[in-house]
Amino acid sequence: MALDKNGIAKRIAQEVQDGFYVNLGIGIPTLVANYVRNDIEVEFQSENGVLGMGPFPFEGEEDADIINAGKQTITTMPGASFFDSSMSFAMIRGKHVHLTILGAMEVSENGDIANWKIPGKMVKGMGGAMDLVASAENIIVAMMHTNKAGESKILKRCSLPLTGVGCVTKVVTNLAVLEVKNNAFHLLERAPGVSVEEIQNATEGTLIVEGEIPEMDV
Amino acid sequence: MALDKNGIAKRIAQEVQDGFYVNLGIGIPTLVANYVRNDIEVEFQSENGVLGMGPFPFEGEEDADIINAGKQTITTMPGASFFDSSMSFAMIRGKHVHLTILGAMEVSENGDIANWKIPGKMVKGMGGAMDLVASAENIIVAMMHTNKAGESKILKRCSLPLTGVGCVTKVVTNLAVLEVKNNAFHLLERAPGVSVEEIQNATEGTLIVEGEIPEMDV
Amino acid sequence: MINKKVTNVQEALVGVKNGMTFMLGGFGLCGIPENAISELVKLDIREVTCISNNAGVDDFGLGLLLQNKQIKKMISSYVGENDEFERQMLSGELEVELTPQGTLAEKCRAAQAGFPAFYTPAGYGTEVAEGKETRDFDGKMYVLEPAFKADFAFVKAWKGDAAGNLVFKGTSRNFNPNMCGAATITVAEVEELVPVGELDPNNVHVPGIFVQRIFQGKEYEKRIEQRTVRQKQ
Amino acid sequence: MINKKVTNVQEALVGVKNGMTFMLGGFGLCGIPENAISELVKLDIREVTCISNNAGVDDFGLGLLLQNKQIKKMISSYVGENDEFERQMLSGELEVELTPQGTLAEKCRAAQAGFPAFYTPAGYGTEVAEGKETRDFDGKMYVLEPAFKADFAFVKAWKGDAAGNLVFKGTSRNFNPNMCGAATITVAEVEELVPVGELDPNNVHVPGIFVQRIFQGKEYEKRIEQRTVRQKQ
Repeated sequence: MALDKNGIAKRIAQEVQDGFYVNLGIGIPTLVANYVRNDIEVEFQSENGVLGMGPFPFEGEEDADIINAGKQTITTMPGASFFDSSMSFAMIRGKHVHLTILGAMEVSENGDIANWKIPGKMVKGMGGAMDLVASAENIIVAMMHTNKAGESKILKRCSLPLTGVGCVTKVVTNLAVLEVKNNAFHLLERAPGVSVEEIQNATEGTLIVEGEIPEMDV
Repeated sequence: MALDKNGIAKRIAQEVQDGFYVNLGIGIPTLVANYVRNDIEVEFQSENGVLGMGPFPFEGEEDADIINAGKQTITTMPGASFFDSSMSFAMIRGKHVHLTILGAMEVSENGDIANWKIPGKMVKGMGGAMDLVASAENIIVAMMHTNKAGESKILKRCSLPLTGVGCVTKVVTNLAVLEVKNNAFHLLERAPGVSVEEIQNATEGTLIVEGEIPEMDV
Repeated sequence: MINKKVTNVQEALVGVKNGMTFMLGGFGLCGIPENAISELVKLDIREVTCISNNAGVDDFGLGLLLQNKQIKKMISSYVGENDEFERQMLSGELEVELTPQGTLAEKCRAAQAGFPAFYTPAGYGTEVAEGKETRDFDGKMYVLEPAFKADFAFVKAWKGDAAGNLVFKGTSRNFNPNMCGAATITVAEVEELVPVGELDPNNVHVPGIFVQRIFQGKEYEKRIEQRTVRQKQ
Repeated sequence: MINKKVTNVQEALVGVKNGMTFMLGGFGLCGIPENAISELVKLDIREVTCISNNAGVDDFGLGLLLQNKQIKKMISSYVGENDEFERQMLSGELEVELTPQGTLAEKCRAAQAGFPAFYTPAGYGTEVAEGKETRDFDGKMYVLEPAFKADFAFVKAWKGDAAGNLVFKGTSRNFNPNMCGAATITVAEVEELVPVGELDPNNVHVPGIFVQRIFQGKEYEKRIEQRTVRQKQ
């Protein structure tokens, strides 16, 4: 059965390692924080200027001055810090953030990502995504494998304006975990009950399937 | 009579205007602070990371953590702030500091200044001087008109390695106040009792003398 | 101490004119200069270029200037929360320059710090880099981005003093410090103007040298865009 | 929270080797990493390149490494207070790269923030710019300066916590914040290691992400270079 958004987030959380500073994008990535093992030390950075984000505040304790990059009210953990935008992107551009998790409209087999614009239809802007994907060495994309019409978003070449080139290292979708290398998607895991054929059919880009493909442990 | 160091500082203090942020170099420039009119608002910046410097501390109140760029113990005025070196030079490079007063070994008629190195003999380093002279729009040099051997330090061309090119706007020496423009030193004022001839004789660079030259009011 | 205090927002905005370029601090609706924005609406200053990470929402923040069609051009990184913005942009009424967020911040900081331009990897290979100089350093490609030039910067701080020193709270800091001193005139509005000497010199976030005018703001709404909470168990 | 605390200076310096490049915070003797310097002398690490605004005095600070001939190359802006330094430099024993102070600070900050190089007006037309790329922006000339690359940065703060957050006092801040995260490993020594949660998140000068190791320093001498006082009247 294909994963829902929380399932995707749960699987991505397994990629978060002890001692990682992590930047979570808007949408599914935000949910990842809920599933990170609590026996490891991790700090969440939000590019609007906070390191050491905690959970959402209790009702009545929201503070308009303390939000994340999704404009959601948040709390901070002990050891947190606030800083300006320039310093925030110094952390990102300077590769001090170890892992970036973000959403995408399309990814391509050479690691390109598109997630900020549909020409003539929709423009939300790139926000901090272009800075993140241009600098991070470990970039995991959280996305649906296909669009609502059933068309693949895992492509040979992105059709939409790019956010970054050759930067995506891993993709976790509702159907599969894919590693991006050598100009191809390498199938690492299947969603529980989803067959390799289903994944192959939903993937327009080159898909490499080697050996037995295990099911995700989610 | 030629001015002493305090006389030079006193004359330069007259150049400090209401609302100016001022950076004072090591040596004579440091003395300028003692002579600024106290009916105007001025703030002193020191490039090691303080804005709003006050006088030296009272004996016994020195703090090793609060010094100026000359490594002297200082105090701060109400409204002062401390910051890092990068921000300090953002103030300088970004032209937020209005007036820079510094010493020199040589200046030339095109506004070049040399003050950091005598090849093979002495190298103190440029410290913040190269940043200051490259960015400030108002640069006043405090110096002796001649060296101990009586040779002019107010030259056609500097002989020592430069600190900055075409940047000096005014020179105040023990003998004269000179404006630097159009590739010449323009004599504005004489030290009390010093004749135009004496100044001319002590000046190797082109000296322009127009009309009656008043004595300094020091 | 050099006194930067002005009486009110009217005095603080003396000199704003049609056609100028403004920088405005804030991320979403967090840390935006509410008083300055209201006054710009009141003064009906038009044909302006606004440098601001976001464009507010339809009925608050810079959205108010958009509704009133005062803005000719927006330079932002994200505009997803504003329908009127998207409408004006897609229809071509509004000129829009979308800039990566880190680049936006650094273009401000470059202007503040006297750097003419800088090389950033952000946007390389995308339409953001089209027509711009690119360059290889150590095998990685970078895009040359020029510093911003603006007439006024409007920022909002938590506390400030008459010397122009500013202190921010939480994530309302964001772009505000980077914009101070990045325009010809920086206008700071503060929730609380404290007596000079009260701010700890060690914890001043923006030294007063970067601020030309400061005033005690009023009636802050500080609207929350996405109120997210958890339940007590 | 990611724990950066190490037990002592010995543990903090694990991995330092002959021939490495070190950054050291401080201006004059103000805010220098006294414990790290003492340990480098003790470990007798040699042939090192030191990036530090000054070189201490003959018998304190980096002067100790100079006396001991452990330094191959100094990158500094001002060395006027150190006779042994001047002697080694003029005799050619010591390689010296003199760099304008603002450029020195920004070369650190560029390394910290992921900028490969930057354009500065400082030094244009002087021997500092010889052999370097220069460029005109808006009629003013600038010199291209590359970011530093260093193996260790040694910084000293007033207070810090196990998360690596740092707070500085007075002008002992100077280059220390710009060097954090500008080397492969940043080692921070603090006068007071406080419990996590005690530092105000609004007033952290260096977020812990830029620091790999932090330890409680000891026996700070904090020597004053130029004791200047005035008399009470």
